[in-house]
Amino acid sequence: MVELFFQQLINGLSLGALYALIAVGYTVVYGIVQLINFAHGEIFMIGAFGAFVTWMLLGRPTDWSVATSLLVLLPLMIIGGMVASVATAVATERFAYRPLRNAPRLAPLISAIGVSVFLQEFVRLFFGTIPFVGRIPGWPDAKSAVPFPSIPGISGQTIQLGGVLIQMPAIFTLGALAVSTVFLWYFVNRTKTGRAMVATSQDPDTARLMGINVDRVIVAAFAVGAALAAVAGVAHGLRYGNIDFRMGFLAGLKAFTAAVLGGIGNINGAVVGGLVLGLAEAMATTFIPGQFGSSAWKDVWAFVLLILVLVFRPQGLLGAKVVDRA
Amino acid sequence: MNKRIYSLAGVAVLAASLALTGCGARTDAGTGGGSATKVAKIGVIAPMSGGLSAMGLGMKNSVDLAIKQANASNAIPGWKLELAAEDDQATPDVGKNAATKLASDDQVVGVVGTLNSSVAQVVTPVLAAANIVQVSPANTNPTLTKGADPATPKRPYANYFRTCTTDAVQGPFAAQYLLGAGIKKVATIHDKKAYGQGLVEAFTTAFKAGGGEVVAAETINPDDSDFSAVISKVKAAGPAAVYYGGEYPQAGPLSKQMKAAGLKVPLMGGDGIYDGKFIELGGTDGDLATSVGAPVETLDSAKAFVAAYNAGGYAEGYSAYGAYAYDAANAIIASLKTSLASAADAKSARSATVTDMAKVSFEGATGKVGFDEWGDSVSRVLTVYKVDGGKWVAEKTGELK
Amino acid sequence: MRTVIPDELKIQLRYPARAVGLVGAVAMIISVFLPWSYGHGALDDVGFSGSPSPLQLVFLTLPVLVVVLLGVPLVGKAKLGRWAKTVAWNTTAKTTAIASLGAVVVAMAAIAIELGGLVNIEVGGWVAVAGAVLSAVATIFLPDSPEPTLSRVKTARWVQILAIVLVLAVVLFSAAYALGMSDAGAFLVFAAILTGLVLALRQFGVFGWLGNASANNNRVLVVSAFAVAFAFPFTQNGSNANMSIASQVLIFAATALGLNIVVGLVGLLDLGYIAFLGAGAFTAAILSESAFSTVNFHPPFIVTVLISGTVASILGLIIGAPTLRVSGDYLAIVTLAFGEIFRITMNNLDGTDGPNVTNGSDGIPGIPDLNFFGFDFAQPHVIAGIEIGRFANYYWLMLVVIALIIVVFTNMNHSRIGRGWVAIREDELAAEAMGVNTFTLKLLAFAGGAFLAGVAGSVKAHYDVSVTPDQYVFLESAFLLAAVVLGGMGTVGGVLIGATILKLLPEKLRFFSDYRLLLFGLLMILMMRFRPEGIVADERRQLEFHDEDEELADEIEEELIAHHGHLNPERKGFEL
Amino acid sequence: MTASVDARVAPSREVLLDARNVIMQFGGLRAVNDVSLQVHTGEIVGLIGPNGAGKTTFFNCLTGLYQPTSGSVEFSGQPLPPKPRLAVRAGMARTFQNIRLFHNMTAIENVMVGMYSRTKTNAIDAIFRLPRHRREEAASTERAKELLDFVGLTGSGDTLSRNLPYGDQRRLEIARALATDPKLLLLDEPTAGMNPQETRQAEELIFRIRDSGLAVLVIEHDMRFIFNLCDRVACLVRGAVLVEGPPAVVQNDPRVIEAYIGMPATESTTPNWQQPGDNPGEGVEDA
Repeated sequence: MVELFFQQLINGLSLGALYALIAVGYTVVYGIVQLINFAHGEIFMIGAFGAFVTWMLLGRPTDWSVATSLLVLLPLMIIGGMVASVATAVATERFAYRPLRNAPRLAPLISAIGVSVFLQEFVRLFFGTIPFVGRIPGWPDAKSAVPFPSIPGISGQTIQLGGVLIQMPAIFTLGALAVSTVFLWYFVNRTKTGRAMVATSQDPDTARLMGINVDRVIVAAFAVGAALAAVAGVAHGLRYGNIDFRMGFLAGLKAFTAAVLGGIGNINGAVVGGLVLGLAEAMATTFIPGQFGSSAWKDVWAFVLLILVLVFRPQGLLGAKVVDRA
Repeated sequence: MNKRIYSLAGVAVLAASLALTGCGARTDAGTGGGSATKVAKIGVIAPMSGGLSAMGLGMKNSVDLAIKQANASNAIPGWKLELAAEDDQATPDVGKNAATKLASDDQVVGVVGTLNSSVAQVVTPVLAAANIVQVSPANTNPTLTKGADPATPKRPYANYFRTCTTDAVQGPFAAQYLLGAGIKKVATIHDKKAYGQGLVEAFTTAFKAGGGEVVAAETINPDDSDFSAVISKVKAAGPAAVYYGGEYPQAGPLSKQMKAAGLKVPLMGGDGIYDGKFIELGGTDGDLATSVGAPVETLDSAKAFVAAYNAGGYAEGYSAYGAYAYDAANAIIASLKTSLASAADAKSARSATVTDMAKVSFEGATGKVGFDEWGDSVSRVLTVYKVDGGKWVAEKTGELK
Repeated sequence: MRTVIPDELKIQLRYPARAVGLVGAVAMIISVFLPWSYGHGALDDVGFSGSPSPLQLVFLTLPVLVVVLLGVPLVGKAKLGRWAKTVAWNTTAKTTAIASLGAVVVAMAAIAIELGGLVNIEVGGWVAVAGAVLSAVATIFLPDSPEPTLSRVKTARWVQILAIVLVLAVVLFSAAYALGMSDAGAFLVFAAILTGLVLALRQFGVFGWLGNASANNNRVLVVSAFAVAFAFPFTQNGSNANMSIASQVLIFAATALGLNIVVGLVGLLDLGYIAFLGAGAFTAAILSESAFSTVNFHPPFIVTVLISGTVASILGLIIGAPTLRVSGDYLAIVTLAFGEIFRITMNNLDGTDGPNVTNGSDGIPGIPDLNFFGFDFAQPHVIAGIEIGRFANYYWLMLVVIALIIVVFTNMNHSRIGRGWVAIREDELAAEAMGVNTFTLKLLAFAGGAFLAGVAGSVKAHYDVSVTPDQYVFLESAFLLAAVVLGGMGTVGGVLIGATILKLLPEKLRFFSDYRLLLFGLLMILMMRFRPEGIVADERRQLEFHDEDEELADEIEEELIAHHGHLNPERKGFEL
Repeated sequence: MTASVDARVAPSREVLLDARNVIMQFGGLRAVNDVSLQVHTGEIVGLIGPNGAGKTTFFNCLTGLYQPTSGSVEFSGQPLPPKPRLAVRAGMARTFQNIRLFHNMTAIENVMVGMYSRTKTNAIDAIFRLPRHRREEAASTERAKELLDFVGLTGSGDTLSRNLPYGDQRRLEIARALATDPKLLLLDEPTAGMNPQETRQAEELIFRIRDSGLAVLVIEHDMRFIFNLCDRVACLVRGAVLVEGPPAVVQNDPRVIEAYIGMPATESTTPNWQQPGDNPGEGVEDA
């Protein structure tokens, strides 16, 4: 039982790290424009596909040494994923959200649903296709799951700690979260853009008066969120071995739950919320007795947690300020 | 003056249009107007768009092949068969519209489909009301033929038949194989869908009856990608194999994650995982699957089907259910041979086609084709396949007793 | 429609432009009597000369309209009298000409695609193209007409009523005609022609006038609209194929109308609304006499309907009570999560992962048809020599349900409660400070909307024969929302139109079904960007979405006064 | 400093609003510091003070929008209910500093929303158009027209409120507040942005409201307006009552003059008399 507990602890933390990486995107964007970027899950999905495309363009290396894989291949794939997801996120902001900035709050939310469906379908229909020309020979289509490349040194590698088995992709995810958090801290507190983001989130009008280019700050927020989502996309691919066009929907929903759990608008909150949510899911399937402990219920427990938090602690675990959206 | 110009112009136009009357008048250009051969249509209801379109299109093409072959050999003298394919998008609502459309077409005498049991549940009543025979190549839900209560079976729709075997055959065959291989402790996992759940239930009953022990019974969510929680629980129970009820999109990753989490035992499943994509998505050497019929290489009729299909120039592969669809279409054609022979028009032959189905019996692409009193396939020959060197290899063929 | 051509040039060229435009229109008229295609497989067979296909005859209305619009002013302003200024002759001619060009282009594209290449277009097709281009280009050079004042023309009551009935009759026949089409290209061409006609008539000022006429004869409009909808099955000649689609449209529309209360009136975004339809459907299925039902209580359908609605509204309360207190943004996501909880729970209550209530993913099949006091919905009935099949029976039942929902919607909207809802949408804090019980009202909207969806679901269960959890996925909620958004939030007519478009188009354009969702996503983005108030705009909503537009505000106010007279509560809503 | 109960008020008038030692604390910020104030029936009371003195916050404490950190508010001898709409039911109505009409509703609809808490039509009545609905709807329409006439908006009933001139919007807000059938009307800067003529009309309107038997509590910046209008004036500075008394007394109090002339510079540096939640993204800097 103790072993099982620690095993689920590791499972939960690494799953939570994945949620946390995505949740940061929700929280940063919400903090600045008070928009629930419903399509953020899809940005995560596109990050994964971007990394996959990078691997394809590198000539589908499968036999690189561990060192080259970790030091060259993996960073390149992450960068490729970031390029794809940041480009998509920025384009989305430009064409779907920015024109609606002064519209009623319903408008960008509905638009976001449209973006979400559109991106999913776009990947499903056109991945590996050149429009009006046809399929690229040898590329898989994305209508069903696409196998994600194995990275020597990570995929399939495990570490045995007593009775607990830790998979390398889990360590990669947790490590990526740690690095990203440090990077974020530095970005927000030590760079001009980061500080402009904080200023804008607190008072956009004053920030504008102080000469901050609010449009640019908003773009930066979308870009930062997308970059982390791309990291999450790679982590997802390594962890589960395949990616598909629908992977963003549930992950996005969970990540949003994580963001709310930690206190939306609060970056640390997103990280903590993600980890807590991952743990809660893993523990629920192990320690809730009887039929309701089946893993078929784990999503339900996650969402019930969301509702409970909203009722009893709407400001989240770390207590971000909740905006009165009356 | 003006009026004159107008009338002149009018005459000119009239003359011009008469001169161009090379196309004949609307009235006498009928629909081919063939008096010698009458037309009967065989419908197909399957997903031809969306995620499952590969299977649906394979079904459609295979039926098309059967119809072409029948027309070429003049299987039913005086009649020409045509294909009427409708997309169901794998959703009941759309499937129901498709069925309604086919049922209102008087020339439709039979329908091959559907792929999904859930779609069949709304399609069959519509077709039953119109007395149109329906042969499914893929529905495995036992209730479609034996009704709600397995203890007291009652056939709900007399027009419903299927060429695939139900879960009740595949599960026990897998159980016998595992017991025979000396595996006494298994864990079961299914995806909660009709197919997977039925398979696991049938397997569990047979496995326990054979003296085996099911050490863990778990379920997963069909749209999940993270199976770590389930795997941890299963691993703790220490099974010698995992029996999975479901399809390859989940089975492949599940197998991969199992091995990564240190649960290095074979994963076995039904025909839902017998697909190359399973291996691509993570199925590893040693994993097992059962599939209906003998391996294609050993069966002449199967080889003939594959050769004809490949020669047919279809853009899509025949996929998992192509051969069953081909057999289903041929079963309908076999029944039509007697029912259409005496019929004045297609519609009046519908009920006879349903009753004549019971007498159909031939060697099809998947083995012996015939139906029992419930409309289920009589074929009970199955093959166990094993992943070996990244490919499915036939392991054992046998008949379920 | 403003063009960049300078006004002086337009005035100079007005005579030649008119003449060329007329020539082009006449060419289009002639083209109809010439074959458009070489083969016979295109559209509804446009390969004949001298005998136009039905579609070509419908097309004929556009060029004829152009001829009339360009020709009538020629008889002189004096003879026209006040009509010279009442309608926008030139601008309408331009719109119509451009619309004909659009229709011709769609038709030619369809012919080319269906027969394989532009070579299949015969002389008539080219004549039509040439004529359409000619008249479209020429009419652009016509001077703009002033805004039509037709909407202010006073007419006798019987003329108004006659016009309403006529319009509805046209709607009925177009619907029947469009549904009867088997060729996707023909359907598209028909849709293009219809859109063109509608645009032209709007430009002409007919819609303004009709709007007033229908506002003055609200009851006539409503009664005749229902009469037309009721008559629809008689146009189908016993065919089930279209009735099946039509009843699905109605079920979808009924649910969307329920959602419209929540989204359109109160402004709460509910992304899990399909769960309430599902709750109703599952309740009705479990209480039905299906062999797969898991309980032993099978009340008559009337009772089932009420139970289904109640179960759905209780779910609405359960989800609403905790979440309606928090801000609106969260509500969207929480309802989405709730929709997922519902689906997963229905999947799990299968006896393995929970008590057996729903049979899990198998759902509950074999639900018997309804039977009202011996009226068996499964059996076709012959009325007035026309066979009325199973689907028509359900269609009529759904019509009654929709009528009920519309009554609820409209009467609630025009009451103290409706005003409270709109006030909440406008400024929740101010509403609360004015004594409006915002929480209770929001909850009422939530539970009420859920109740209506539950009722629709209970009929859907019997209509569908089988209820499974995978029918109630998020995408369906998104579709419902899209119907509301597309049609026009807060309106009845708009939502009906939106629901019809969203259900009908995919059925008629099946060859396009793989791109359905892609287009759907794109449509949502573009709608929000360019016409967030929807096809039929609710006056208030339009203002909210165009907050800075003062001109529009004045216009709408005028309309409000014109439509509703002034605030006479008796005239709004329906009597029961 | 605690303000004393004004002894000059005739004892025959009963106390309508009785706020005692109200404190409103936001984090480390005390926006309202131990304020006591009474309003009697038929009285017009003015509340003045420099920007950020806590006037509106105090208002919000009175109308149930905020829960005071400590202190008590009684209305008609009953403790004030903690929710705005319950305060309205009890007989307290307000307007807003920055007009908060329902902009896309017509003037008469705005007024009818104000009647919400005084009407009883429920969903069933409305759906089935039962007699109660018809009766109330007719009565409400009638009453709303009267109120529009009363505030001088005769004939503007069908105008969208966003299309009304600024001064009319203020008046409509008052009509909407009157529609709640209050005993006490709280006006938050009713003449802000008005020209002198409109201000005079507003003054006259407030007198008429008082004459119809209501008590009025006004926040205002316009000194002349307030000293003309009010029976009693309280001056709030930095969250506390500085002076309270008849206009003539307050007007000449050197402390008030000092507060207005000497303070603005220091006051403007503490503009945070708002709900802390107004800063949506505050959490971001936490990282």
